[in-house]
Amino acid sequence: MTSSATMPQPVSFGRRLKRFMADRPLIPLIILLVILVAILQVLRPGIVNERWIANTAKFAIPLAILAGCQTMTMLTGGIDLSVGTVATMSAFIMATQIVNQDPTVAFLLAMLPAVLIGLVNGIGVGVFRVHPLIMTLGTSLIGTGFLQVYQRTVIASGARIPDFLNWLGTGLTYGFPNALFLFVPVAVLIVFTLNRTGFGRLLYAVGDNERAARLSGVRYWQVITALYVISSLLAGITGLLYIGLIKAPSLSLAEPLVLPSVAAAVIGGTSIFGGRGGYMGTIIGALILTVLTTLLTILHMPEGGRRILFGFIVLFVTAAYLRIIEDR
Amino acid sequence: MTRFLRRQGWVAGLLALLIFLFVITKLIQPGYGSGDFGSLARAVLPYAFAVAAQTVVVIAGGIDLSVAAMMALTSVTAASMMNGASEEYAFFVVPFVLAMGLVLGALNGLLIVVTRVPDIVVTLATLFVLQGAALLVLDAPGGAAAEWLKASVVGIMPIAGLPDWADAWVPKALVLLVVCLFAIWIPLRSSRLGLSIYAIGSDELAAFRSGVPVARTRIVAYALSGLFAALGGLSLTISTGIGAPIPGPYLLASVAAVVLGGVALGGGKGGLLGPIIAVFVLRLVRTDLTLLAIDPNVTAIIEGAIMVAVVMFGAFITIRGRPAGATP
Amino acid sequence: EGKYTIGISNTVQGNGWREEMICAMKAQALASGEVAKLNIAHRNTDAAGQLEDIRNLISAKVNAIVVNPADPAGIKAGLEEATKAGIVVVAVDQAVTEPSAYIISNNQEEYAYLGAKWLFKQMGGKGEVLYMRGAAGASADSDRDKGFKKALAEFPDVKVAQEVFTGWQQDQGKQQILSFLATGAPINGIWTSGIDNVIVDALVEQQAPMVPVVGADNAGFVGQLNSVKGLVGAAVTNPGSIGGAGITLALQILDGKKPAEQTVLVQPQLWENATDDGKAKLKSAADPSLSPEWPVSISIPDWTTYTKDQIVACKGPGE
Amino acid sequence: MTTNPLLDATGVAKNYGAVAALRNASLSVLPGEVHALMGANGAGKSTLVKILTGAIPADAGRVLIRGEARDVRSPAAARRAGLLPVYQEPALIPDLDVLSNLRLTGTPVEPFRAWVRELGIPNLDIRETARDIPLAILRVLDLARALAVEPDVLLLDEMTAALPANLAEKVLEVVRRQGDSGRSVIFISHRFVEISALCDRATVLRDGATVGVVDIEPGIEEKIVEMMLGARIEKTSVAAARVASQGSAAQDSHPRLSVRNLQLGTKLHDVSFDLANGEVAGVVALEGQGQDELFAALAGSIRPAGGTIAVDGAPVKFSHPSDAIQAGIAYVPGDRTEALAMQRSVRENIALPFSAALRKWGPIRVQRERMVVSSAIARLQIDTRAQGEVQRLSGGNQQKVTIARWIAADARTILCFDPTRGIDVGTKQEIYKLLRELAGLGKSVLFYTSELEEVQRVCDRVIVIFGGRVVDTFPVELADEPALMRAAYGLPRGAREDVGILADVRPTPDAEAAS
Ligand SMILES: Nc1ncnc2c1ncn2[C@@H]1O[C@H](COP(=O)(O)OP(=O)(O)OP(=O)(O)O)[C@@H](O)[C@H]1O
Ligand SMILES: Nc1ncnc2c1ncn2[C@@H]1O[C@H](COP(=O)(O)OP(=O)(O)OP(=O)(O)O)[C@@H](O)[C@H]1O
Ligand SMILES: O[C@@H]1[C@@H](O)[C@H](O)OC[C@H]1O
Ligand SMILES: [Mg+2]
Ligand SMILES: [Mg+2]
Repeated sequence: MTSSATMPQPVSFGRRLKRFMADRPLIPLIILLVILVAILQVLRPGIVNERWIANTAKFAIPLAILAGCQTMTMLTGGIDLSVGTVATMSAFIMATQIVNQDPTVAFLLAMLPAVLIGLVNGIGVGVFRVHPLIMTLGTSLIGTGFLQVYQRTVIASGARIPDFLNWLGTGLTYGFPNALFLFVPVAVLIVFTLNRTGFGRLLYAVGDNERAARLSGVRYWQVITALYVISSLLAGITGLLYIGLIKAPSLSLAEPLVLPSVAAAVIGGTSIFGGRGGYMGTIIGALILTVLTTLLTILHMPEGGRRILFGFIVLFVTAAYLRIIEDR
Repeated sequence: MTRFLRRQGWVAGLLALLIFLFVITKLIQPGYGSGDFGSLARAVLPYAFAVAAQTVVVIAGGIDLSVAAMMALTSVTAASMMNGASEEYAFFVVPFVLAMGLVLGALNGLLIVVTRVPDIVVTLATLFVLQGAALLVLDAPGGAAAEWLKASVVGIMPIAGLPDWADAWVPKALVLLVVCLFAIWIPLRSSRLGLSIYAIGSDELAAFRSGVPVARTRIVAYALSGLFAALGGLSLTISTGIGAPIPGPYLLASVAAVVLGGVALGGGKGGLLGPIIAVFVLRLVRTDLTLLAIDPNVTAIIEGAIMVAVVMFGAFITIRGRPAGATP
Repeated sequence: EGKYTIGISNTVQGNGWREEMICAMKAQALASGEVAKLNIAHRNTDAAGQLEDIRNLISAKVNAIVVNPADPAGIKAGLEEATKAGIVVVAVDQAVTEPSAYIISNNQEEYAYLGAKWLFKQMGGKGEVLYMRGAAGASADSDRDKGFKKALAEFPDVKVAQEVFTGWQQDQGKQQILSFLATGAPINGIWTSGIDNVIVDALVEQQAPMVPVVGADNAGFVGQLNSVKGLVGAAVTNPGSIGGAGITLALQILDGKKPAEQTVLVQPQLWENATDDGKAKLKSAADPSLSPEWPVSISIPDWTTYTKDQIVACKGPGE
Repeated sequence: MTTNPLLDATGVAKNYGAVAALRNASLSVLPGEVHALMGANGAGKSTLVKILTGAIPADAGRVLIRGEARDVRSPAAARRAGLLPVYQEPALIPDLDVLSNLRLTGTPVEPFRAWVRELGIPNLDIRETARDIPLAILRVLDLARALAVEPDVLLLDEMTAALPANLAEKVLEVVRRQGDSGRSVIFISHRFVEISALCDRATVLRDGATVGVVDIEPGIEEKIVEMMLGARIEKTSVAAARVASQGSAAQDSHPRLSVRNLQLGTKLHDVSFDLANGEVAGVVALEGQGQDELFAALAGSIRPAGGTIAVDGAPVKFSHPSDAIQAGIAYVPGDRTEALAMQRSVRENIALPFSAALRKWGPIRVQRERMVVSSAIARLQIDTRAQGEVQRLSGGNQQKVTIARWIAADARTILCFDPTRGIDVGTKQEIYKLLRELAGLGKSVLFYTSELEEVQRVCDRVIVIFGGRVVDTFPVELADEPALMRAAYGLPRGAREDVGILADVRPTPDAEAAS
């Protein structure tokens, strides 16, 4: 054993930098994003133009909304792996029901499974205390099964993408993607909810310290149930946006976005342990991932290499955050 | 006897369920015989190894999201090494691939211990890395397997002294499974190392105070998981004769069977037998639905529903069984 | 009433071509009057999953199995077991390595060669081509790769800008083309393995330069070739109704009429919109009443006997 | 002394953030000695045991084993050095059976069985899972497991606290014999009976420092109590504490809180008392006498098995803390980490109860919240330089936040569970003053404290709990520390003259051993 005296020591530059970063977690993220864009521009001069930016935004938006679901659930120490299935279901149901139904009815039918899955997730996690990972994997398995069965029944009736979703998914207004008309309000709403509403407070509180929240009179199951329903609704809406972008309804439409949505939230500084993080970071996380994908395509990086890099980035960023946050 | 029932009640119940399912199967398809049982055993093989891989880490209080990716990587590695190679070369390939699983698994554990990033994030990251590596090894399904390896899961195991009619019910695949799993598991379970794995999952602090090297044990648990996953990957290559770089449904299936098999996700409880029986149950459900000519997609719903219902039921019992006055 | 039970195994779900294939199988089984029951395993899975499905079909004691293989070699063991159990095995659409199995398929190598050669000519024999393949590892895909490479060898100045696997999924193909267009890399032509209408959609939506596109005879794409301004392209026939032909072949074998060859190949045709002759063929082939992802060739002469209503209704015996 | 100490620790220090668990502890144990380690709750006894056995690292200090400097970094290393602890908390792995627990630690089975029999459990089933074994038996098994490897130094942390009389008796016998056979035992207990029956010497800790080593001999108990309490024993003044409480004497017809025959498993038996409006009632008890459960039940955290609680004369039933909050009862736990969302701001933590109800989930009225929160902060003089995250606040300021929350929420009844644990003298004074002020405003406070001197400073009345029962109720005038101490140990009031503290409430099991 060594004896040590605690002496006030001059704070090193490294430590000051670290503390600075810890206090403003968005700054390192923005720097990373700018670096990636700069590399892109160097590799292919002229690529970073108005059209590229609009395109990047278009692809980042669905990812960012799903990552919003992850951000909110992760704040409570959970995770929602059913968002991909929910988004796919809403998209698929919308595209097939619109053929014979009134748009409002089709929309309501499309959001129905979202509400149901969210409710089941919320009750499972909030009341029965099932691990969120298991719960949401389970419901997504069930949802996929239903979708596949449903698909068999609508084979003959065909599918159509409503014009409005078309407009929303791919249209541009003054060079800006129309998807922003959906995204900006959603983002503002999420940020406002997290920072300025009682519900947002409770998400953080429950994730930071469930006991403390309980002692303050918070009923855990209420918060969690509402959370998973909201997460599912957001996922459903993302599905509608995404089908407007991709225009090819299928049974696995949004599935490829699920793990990246978790990664975007993690990279954006939301802790998987709960209680820490925010949506602004997540949005930048989603942009970073989208730009990174483009970069890897341009580099002719084979799919295998991309995934390897992707994995390492997620691990590295999480570990780095842990270090920054731990010893301040 | 009562203690046996209390402790093994879940497993006994599962076994009863399995027997019940066999009876149902025989009723649906009176011609269901030993050959069909052999098919079942072959179908079970990769799932069983995946579940074993998951079980070990869950008992140790963790989770491994990378099992399916690990299986894909080991499968393509084995298949591409054996492609065009001699039959004898496979004698080298098998231990090589198993060692690879062991080392990569240990690396998972090491990353968890060293970075202190939660296991779920670390294994999510390695999921991407291993998937990427698999795609680098083979960008499309392909490769080959040695004939003697393929033969090792086909047909029955002649056992001296056993009458032919009984021997017909001993498929090689089952023997392989029992030998590989239980030859590792049974001695391990009662060894100091095995007990340590249970101990860190049951109560990490008490384990540490009992002198268990917690970090080392965690690494070993993940290494074992890697080894089982490699066996799973090999079994895929052996049964299909090729390697496929895109992971199959084994992650979800492994978590489902672990839960269904009575292994508590919190760690410390359960064994390997329950999850293995659970795998048989889930595979046999699929068989039965095929025999009934029911849409196989319904199986996905049923598997998901079984998983969610079982977890909720387990949670329900725990909540009910909590002694009065205990704080939740 | 029919006397046979036929098992079906397919591993790509949600793709219009495969849906038509399944409907053709059902319609043909019904029209033949010889089938009592179909036992269909139709889901997204890989060779290992298909093996399990095939073995379950064996346990179900079907008389024949019609399979669209996920991988030619990966399901060999299962097909061999089926033959040993006295079950007739017919592979449709793609080849398998199991020698006891019968195969009825489009000539996939020729399919790709025809289209690619036409495309490269359209590109003036030079430039960058975007090569959008099917499902990695499927034999239709590797056979088509042979045809594509054969054509490529004939045009040394044509380069592959990027090679991607769509997995024969519309949404994947769409995501891939969109993210490719987003990089701003220039291309001169696109060859796609039957995921075609979404590619044209993407070019239109992104206001990207229209380059020649070669796809299959899917209803949507055929319609686009007739209507999209500035689109030059060709549809190479690849009937999903080959599924119905598979049923017919299986029934013939069950009835004791074995074909002379183990493998029956259907020869593809090319319909392009660069010449008047081609345009006329496209016009007459177009069928806007079909789902855009369904191939317009909904029947194969000599092999299928159902009506259009029957295949569109998609009902099998007993349904 | 001619013999060299078997174990010799000096200058041991350990900080948990701002809390100094140990400042300067020393301990020297001779071969063949049963050595008591004594000190009030929180003095640092358990921390010292954990450091000596490698369960936690020390910040400073030197440990010699048989005269050699040893760096014991893990429990496994301690084992190798011949040191074996039985910690205050059971250390058997709950999901393993006894036999597996033995294998895990490499404990020989036969000696273990022999010790178990010796310790008064004739028919143990070693295939039983630890989780299913009652706590008392588990403690004994823990001890038997330690004994079975014949350690040089056995460290027993409150080994007998959870044992019924018959088992405790056996344990004492066995421990005594350890000493006789030349091994050493470090024995922690709050029971003087046991200490005097068993131990040769005692080291006394106070506030993390060793304040003395004494030989155990008749009459030494008073001296040990004195050492444990330190200078504080002189300081208490009944009159001083009452000054602030003048205004609170008026009693209404209904008490604020009325508890009758509260029952909770083995933890609470027939607990009854009243809490008046404007009253600060103290609760005094040794660790683990049921006070935790009492507070939890009143706070709605756990449901009592029997009895009634009435607020302002109306009976209430709580199924969740929010019910208690609804009834105006707020709970301030002793452990700040239990009450605070550490990564959130001071403001959010104080305002947390505002958002709890479903109808309060909407937009927050920021201006109003800021006002309410600021006034609570000002009231408690919280140092807000680091208010962005509560975890950056000093311990004292964190504790103030937990109280400020309920001032802001205007709770009428506050349950304070040891609120001054681990905070400095100045802040403590502020908290005392605050509690008195609250009482002055007509609020009622139930105040559990582990520091007896606080009683005189804060309370109007003291309720003493022992073994889950209210054993005495003191007016504050009579509640000097020695009196409270005795009452807390379950001794009848005024028994001081008889046999000193040794007058146990239970029949003494070790009369012969002591003689
Ligand atoms: N992990 C910890 N984090 C913060 N503070 C701690 C921790 N462990 C102990 N302490 C504090 O250190 C001090 C000494 O605690 P310790 O458990 O050693 O006391 P003790 O003498 O054993 O008391 P008791 O008689 O109640 O068992 C207490 O103030 C306690 O609150
Ligand atoms: N990481 C930090 N960043 C900013 N301010 C801090 C930080 N840590 C402490 N402070 C401020 O410095 C003050 C002194 O902190 P310190 O922990 O030394 O208090 P203390 O003297 O131990 O008080 P107490 O007795 O209440 O625990 C705190 O009140 C806090 O506001
Ligand atoms: O053209 C493709 C067909 O041949 C394949 O097998 O399935 C999907 C189709 O798009
Ligand atoms: Mg301090
Ligand atoms: Mg202690």
